[in-house]
Amino acid sequence: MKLFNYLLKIDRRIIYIVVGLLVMFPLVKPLGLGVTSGPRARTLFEAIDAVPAGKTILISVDFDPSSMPELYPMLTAVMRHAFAKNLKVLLCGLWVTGAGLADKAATEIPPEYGKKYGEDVVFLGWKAGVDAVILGMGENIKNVYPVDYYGKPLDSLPMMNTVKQLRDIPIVFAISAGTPGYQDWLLYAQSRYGMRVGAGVTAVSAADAYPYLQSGQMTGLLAGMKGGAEYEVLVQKAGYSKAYMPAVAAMDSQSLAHVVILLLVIVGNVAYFATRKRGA
Amino acid sequence: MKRSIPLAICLIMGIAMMIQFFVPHPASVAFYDLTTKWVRIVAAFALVLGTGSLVMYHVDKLQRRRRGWYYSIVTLTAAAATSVIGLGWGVRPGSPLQDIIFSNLLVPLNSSMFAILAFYMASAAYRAFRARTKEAALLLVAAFVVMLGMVPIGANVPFFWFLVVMAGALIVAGLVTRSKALFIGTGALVVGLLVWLAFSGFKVPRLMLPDTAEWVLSVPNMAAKRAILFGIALGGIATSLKVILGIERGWLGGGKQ
Amino acid sequence: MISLLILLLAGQAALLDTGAAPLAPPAPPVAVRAFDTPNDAGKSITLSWNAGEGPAHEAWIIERTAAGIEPEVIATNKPGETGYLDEGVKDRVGYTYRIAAVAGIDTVWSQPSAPVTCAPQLFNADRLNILIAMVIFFALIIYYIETAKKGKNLFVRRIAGLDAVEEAVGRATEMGRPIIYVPGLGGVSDIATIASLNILGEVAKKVAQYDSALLVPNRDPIVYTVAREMVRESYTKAGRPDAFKQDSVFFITSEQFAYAAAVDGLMAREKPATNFFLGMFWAESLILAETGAQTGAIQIAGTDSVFQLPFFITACDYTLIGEELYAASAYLSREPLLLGSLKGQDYGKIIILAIVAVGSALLLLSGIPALSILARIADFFSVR
Amino acid sequence: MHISTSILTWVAAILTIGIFSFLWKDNPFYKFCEHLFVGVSVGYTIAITWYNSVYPDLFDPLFMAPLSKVSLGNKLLLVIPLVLGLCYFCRFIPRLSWLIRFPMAFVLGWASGVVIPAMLQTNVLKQMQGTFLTPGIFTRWDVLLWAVISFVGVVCSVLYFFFSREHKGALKVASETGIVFLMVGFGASFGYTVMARMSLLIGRLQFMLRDWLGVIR
Repeated sequence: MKLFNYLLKIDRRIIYIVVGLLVMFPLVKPLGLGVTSGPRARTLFEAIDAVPAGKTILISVDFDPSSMPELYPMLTAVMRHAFAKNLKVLLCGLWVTGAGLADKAATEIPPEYGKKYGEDVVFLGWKAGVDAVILGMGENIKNVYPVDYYGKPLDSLPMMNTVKQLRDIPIVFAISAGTPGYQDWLLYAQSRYGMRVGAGVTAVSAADAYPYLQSGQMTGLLAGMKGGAEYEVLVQKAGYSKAYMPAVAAMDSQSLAHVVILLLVIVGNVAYFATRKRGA
Repeated sequence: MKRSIPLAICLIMGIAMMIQFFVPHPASVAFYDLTTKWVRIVAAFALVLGTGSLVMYHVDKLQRRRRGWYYSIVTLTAAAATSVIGLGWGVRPGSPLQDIIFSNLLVPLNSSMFAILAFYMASAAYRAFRARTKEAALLLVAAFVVMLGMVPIGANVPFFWFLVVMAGALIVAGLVTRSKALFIGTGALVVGLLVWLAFSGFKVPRLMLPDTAEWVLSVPNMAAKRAILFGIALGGIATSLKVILGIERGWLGGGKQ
Repeated sequence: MISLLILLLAGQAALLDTGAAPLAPPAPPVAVRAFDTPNDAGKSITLSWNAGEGPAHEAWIIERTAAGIEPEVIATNKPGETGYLDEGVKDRVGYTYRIAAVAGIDTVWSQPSAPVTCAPQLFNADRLNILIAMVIFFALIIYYIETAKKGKNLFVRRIAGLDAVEEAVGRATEMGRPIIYVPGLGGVSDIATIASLNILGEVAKKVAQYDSALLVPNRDPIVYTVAREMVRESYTKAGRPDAFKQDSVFFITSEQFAYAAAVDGLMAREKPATNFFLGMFWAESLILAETGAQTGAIQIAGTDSVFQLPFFITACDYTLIGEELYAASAYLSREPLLLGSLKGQDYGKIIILAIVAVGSALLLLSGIPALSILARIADFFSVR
Repeated sequence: MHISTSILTWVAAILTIGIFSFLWKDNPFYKFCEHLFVGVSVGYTIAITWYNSVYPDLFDPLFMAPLSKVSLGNKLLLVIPLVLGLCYFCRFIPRLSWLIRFPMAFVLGWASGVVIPAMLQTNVLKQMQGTFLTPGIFTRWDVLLWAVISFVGVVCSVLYFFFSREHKGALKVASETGIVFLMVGFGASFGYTVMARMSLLIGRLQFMLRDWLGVIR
């Protein structure tokens, strides 16, 4: 029983070091565990894959840089999928702190597929007022965004002639780290303009999205970094992209981290129950 | 007078916004837009409250030279510098506020604050998360299923083997503690596994961990979250109604004037 | 003229080749209906029509006329779309519409629709269900608060957690070690903080009776002042106003993680017998619960933050889950406001469950063809 | 292994190390970073609030815009939120501190009035509609089973939070079933929260190893 007492008295810093090393190791030397895609990611993938070429999909960037590790890979994976299928991508955002991220994606991803700004991708930028923005876009996008994020009038962008209002857009993929986020697109865009709403969320709020999936309001869900990795794998398997997949690269560490937490709980409990019977 | 007018404002605004929800008339829509803009403006001024008390707290700490007063200098200068840079050179991405301060100061600090929580999680997992009660044990098992089911390592692990490991842990715990309840629980689990094995023709059942995790999320978790949603909604509505009708006056603050 | 001839010949030639039926003109649309779009802010008319029997057509043309204005084609629809929302109209002006089915060069017009004027509505009938729900629930809350105010005895069951509270305070007295009560990191306006302060009052009363030590570290200055008054009042109620120590309730800092670290230090130094974590908590709940568990203290937590409950449940001996915290404070304080809204919410839940049960039964019955009308019940709960 | 040469990446890396040093021991470097964080986030909020709401919604239309763009009537209307907003400043003047009740009353009244229908709409009616058992559940045995289990789960979990009657007899069985569902629900949230914290840690380590030290791709 001395072992159990020792186990319980281990200094927390040793645990920190063990966890730190175990999480860092696979980043340097990947274990290659591979990622399998779940049903929720496939539903979203099939919904976007079914959009006919030439049509436009809307991506709403509603998160800030501190949720980048979980949500940014989703943005790049969906954009690569859309461009590989010759879909046009319209970007907007309900978080002011997300504007920089959408701008970064709108400049880095299109060149990979030879797509030009204004013809294949447009970033509308951020506007205050959540419901007013969505409802406004439902009636006429130009009323809400007379100019795009870079100050160019929408009339000068050829792509915007094919997209006047939300009814012209089959699906919106809302990537949200909280509120405002996918719930606002469900509340205002889906019920009123019949748009299909897919969502990408941080892992913390994933469990709370299931009531909306069950009621049929939502078309697919990507949860946390794992959701991003699932979509990256789907896009790569379909031959749409050969780009580096940051989320997949992190999955080995994620696996190891979860196993570590599991073992820590089990060992901790066994040691606790052992000493509790004898000791206190 | 100092109480009745604010209570009257609160009552009028509350009732007006509730009625507005049901009236699609353009006048009502205009009222909604106008008040929304006003609230956004007034709420922006509320920032004065938060910032004001923070600044006063640190200035007071500085004047009294209380322990760690020099850190207050850091906070005050950082707040002043950032707001001056932000107000001076604008907030459009590409401005110094966004490119330098936000991306290289705020983001690393903010995400590092959350990242160290992963370490606290690990040490709490080892030293605090105990299956003291059967509810806590059930919670931990459900957490294990979800955690393993969500990552590649659990992708091709049959749920059957997971339960076998759980049964093993229960047996060890049972032997160590000799608690009757644990023996009954373990016995039931082992019998259940044998029946399941028999049913699937003595081959390991094909149900994989990720599918089990998906089931845990979309059936029991969904039902529980929906029940909690009802509770939160009814609680929120009751509180808001009490605020509007002036029954709940906590926000008026102390003092009887 | 020649071009027309060639066209005709080409048309005939095409026919001969494919042997298709002669290109008869398409059938005009039927049942053309135009009505003021309901439940809106006016300035919009909804059109709907059905395709007539007969050969296929390539498109619909929608034409609008009004008294004294030239007829004007406002839209062309693809064959599948037999409806249109016309939002380019003014209120209180009579409009009539005609729809045409177009195939090649033939355009066959429908009968003009009856004249229709549009106007904003004063009540959105789609939201009637929300209005009914609101009225029911308001009635419940106000009724129970009024009955509670009249002093009528409203029964609230004793929350199991309260026995744990009593037992924990008793344990601290036997062991002669202090109790640390953390009223959460929320502000005065948070319901969980108000509930926590009510329970603090009760705990302080017991502490005063048993004359054991109580420490209340605070993160919010306003909560700190209210907590101090709460504890002083409890000591006087317990008949020992002199035993109240001024510095047992104190303010530490308003920064989240600094507060958590300071309370950890307090726990390590004071080695309390019992820790209470009741109120609003965020990510620092982990740090508090873990250090507390290390010191071997009995820990009782209570919060309505769904994200922190899992950690408290596994790290503490007893946890008041969400609304149990409110029920405990209502039970202890017997305060009419809390009792009234708690009872109102309770019966609100019963109504929700009753409707869900009855509704499900009826909807299942609607599976029988004869009763299929019952299926419309579900629409009553849809939301627009 | 090509270490980054940009000063800004180095600053970000040093601040990350500063925050992580709290794991070892609370130390001045950590205290500096934490206080810097509080200061920078306050300054950032001030700048963002000015450019995204105070200036475009109040300052520009009221003071800057010519009468041609914003009519006198609208300008007078804007004076009301301005006055209400300024009342917040009285918080720090002891004699006038009761004035902050006016803007609070306005915002609290508006928010309470808006939240009640919205909550009923999204959290009550929509979720009730999702809970109904419809004939559609008879398509397959597992769809039927899960639908019934979900239905029982919602009913029992709600009954767990029923306080007007002692939990005896049928109510006791219902609340004990309810707690099982609640615990599984909390377990799911626990699992996802662990995943989220780990993802953020991995994100930080990827920054340190890739952008700063250049050890990985």
